Amino acid sequence: MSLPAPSLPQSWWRGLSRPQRFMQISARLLPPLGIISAVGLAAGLYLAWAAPPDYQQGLTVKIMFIHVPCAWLSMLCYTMMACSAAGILLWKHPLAAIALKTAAPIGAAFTLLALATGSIWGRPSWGTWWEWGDSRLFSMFILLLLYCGIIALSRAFDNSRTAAYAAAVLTLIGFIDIPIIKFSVEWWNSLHQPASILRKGGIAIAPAILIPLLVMAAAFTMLFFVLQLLAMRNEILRVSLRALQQKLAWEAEPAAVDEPDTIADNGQDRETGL
Amino acid sequence: MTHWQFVILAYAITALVLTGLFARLFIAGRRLRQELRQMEQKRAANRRNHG
Amino acid sequence: MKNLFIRDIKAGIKAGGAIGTSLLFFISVIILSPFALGTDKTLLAQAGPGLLWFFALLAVLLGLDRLFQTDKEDGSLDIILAAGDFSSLTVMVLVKSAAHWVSTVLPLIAAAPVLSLLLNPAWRQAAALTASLVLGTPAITFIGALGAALTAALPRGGVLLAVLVLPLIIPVIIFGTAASVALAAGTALQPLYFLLALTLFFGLVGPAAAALALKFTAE
Amino acid sequence: MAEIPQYVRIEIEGLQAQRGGKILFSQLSFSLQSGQIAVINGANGTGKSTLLRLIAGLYPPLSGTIDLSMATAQKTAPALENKNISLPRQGFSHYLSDKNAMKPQLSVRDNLRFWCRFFTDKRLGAGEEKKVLLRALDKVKMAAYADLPFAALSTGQKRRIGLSRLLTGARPLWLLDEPGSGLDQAGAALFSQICREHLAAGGLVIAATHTPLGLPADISLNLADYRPQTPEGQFYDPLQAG
Repeated sequence: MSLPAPSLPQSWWRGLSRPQRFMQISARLLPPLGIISAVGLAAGLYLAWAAPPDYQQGLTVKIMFIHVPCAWLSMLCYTMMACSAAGILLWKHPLAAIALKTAAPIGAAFTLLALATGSIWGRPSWGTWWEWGDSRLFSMFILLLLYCGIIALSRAFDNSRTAAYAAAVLTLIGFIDIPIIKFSVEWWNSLHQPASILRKGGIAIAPAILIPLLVMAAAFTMLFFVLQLLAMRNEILRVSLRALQQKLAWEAEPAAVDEPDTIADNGQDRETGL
Repeated sequence: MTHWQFVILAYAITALVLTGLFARLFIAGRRLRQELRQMEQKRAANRRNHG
Repeated sequence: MKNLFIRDIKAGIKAGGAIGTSLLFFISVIILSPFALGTDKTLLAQAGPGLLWFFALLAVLLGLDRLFQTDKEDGSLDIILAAGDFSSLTVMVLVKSAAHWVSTVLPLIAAAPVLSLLLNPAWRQAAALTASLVLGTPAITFIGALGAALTAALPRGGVLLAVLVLPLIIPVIIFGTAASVALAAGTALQPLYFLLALTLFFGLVGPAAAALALKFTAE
Repeated sequence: MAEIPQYVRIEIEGLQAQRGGKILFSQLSFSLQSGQIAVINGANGTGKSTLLRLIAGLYPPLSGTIDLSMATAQKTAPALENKNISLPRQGFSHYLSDKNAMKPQLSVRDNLRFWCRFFTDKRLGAGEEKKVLLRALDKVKMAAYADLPFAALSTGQKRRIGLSRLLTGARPLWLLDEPGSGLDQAGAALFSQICREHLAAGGLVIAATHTPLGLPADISLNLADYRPQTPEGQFYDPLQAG
């Protein structure tokens, strides 16, 4: 079956701000993206399986093929969230608000995976599950806390507009603070720990290891976009559903629309209770 | 725990979390679409008898 | 803006609540710590700066979530927001944070030397710790002010404030403790400069972001 | 009270606002000139407070514009000169909500002194400032309570102090949300008197109220007329905005 090449309208960018337009485009993008990420994952897994064990660490080096992509994606996701935060604050873009709200849990998931695989990978050489000496793992943990903060904040408000703005401001402040945190943790690490044994960057990246790594990284990135698009579509459906319920409520009892003017109350006319 | 078991453990956790996330999103999507369709029908029904 | 500073301090002192609780919290938690850590002198001495810094952080955050709530409840926040553009709002947040720092954090710093002597009877440690607290706690107040602005619109924003702000404050804790240790031991003062840099950096970024947050989440 | 620039004008065009997913009013347009008072009435929840908060500049409307302009104070006929200076929206209006914006623990004098300094840009001398405070308190007949803490006052007295805040700084446009709430008969009469003087001095007032204000309204609006009629129109879809 030949997929018709999706002919994107010229007003692609302006049109995108309408959610319906986004739903159509994402509906067209999802199948190919899904296929590419599935194929990529399969190829990556096979290559990882076939890669030679590292002379120093033996088989555990194969964990690198998932740890590094996860770590890379937790950064990529946060950068994308920072861009959508800018989109919210500068252009009040409704899709950016949705993108920020849905990307946070996915980013948190990848960061959690990076932490888990990182600690499993370090387990044999460190002897413990959590090695304070490794500053990268600790910074990753702080990034996870930041993600949880953004998730909590974006769901704490009942008004979606304020929720988006508050989360956007926090994301941008976090974005500025990440390098500072990284630097201070590295500095603190050098104070307490001589160079950590597990110099991840230090492993000579032989081509036999580099190729699977790149394939896995690409596959993971594709998977991230699939998950993000799915999550955004769900969020749009959820908002439309809530809107539809409200419409139904009003249409069901038209009489309630203009409630009688109650002079009885002591004039405390406040727009609360919404 | 031999090295091999660590590798299996790591890949198992990753697979579990990612497929769990994908499944949750996919199922939520279908459920929402279905609920939306029901809502549309109820609204159309309302409009017909309120008509 | 100076009169906002005076008003806040007067209101703070008259209310007596915020200052009292933070100070009492700080003192009681430190006095309790030997029960948790045991009375081994060397351990307490070694853990002293870290403990004091950590509890100072918690005490400051404790009083911060009321920073904008009181103004929001009595209606003056609406008027200040309506009357100000971005730059005057930033100055407003800066002044309010300074007022909070003076009315809530300064008493903590005044109590710090005595408490540090409890844990570790060396004068040098106590002086070093107080100096690092003086330099570092403004950064905590500024970041906390941002957290308070973000959660001002929420009825019970207090807990969320701590969750949001803690990851951002970690560099301050790291350099704060390191600075107090370095000062006491007389080694290189590098962490002290980092601490100062953090305070100045967040002195600008915190209020600006807080002003943005307040303006955008105004209902 | 410091002088208010003559011939001030506010034009509101096609204003639309939403709250909690519901469009409260749309295509709301009116203009108000120096010395005029507009009264907004309407049932609870029709958006009176929202309208005032929009004009005060607390947050942006969905659509529509709010223009404030001030003709230079030539003494020519009231017809406006074309050389209008558009004023920044900040610092042009007093907004009085149902809350009185006073710190309960501080004394009335301290509260009013804070607001007096907040509203006047140039620093007043101590004597000058005392005079302004005294005159403001005198207008609401609360001079005797100057040194009491604000918390010790009754609701009616608190509302009078809330009103006296408007007198501490010269702002042409007064946005009053339920000014009469909590006021007794004498208080309401005092309030009408204050408004009359403000209008006479060339100020403008937009008041949202249930109870009559005791003043002839130049413009009277009922927000219910501006609510979109069809349920479809009333619904605000956050996805479409922006």
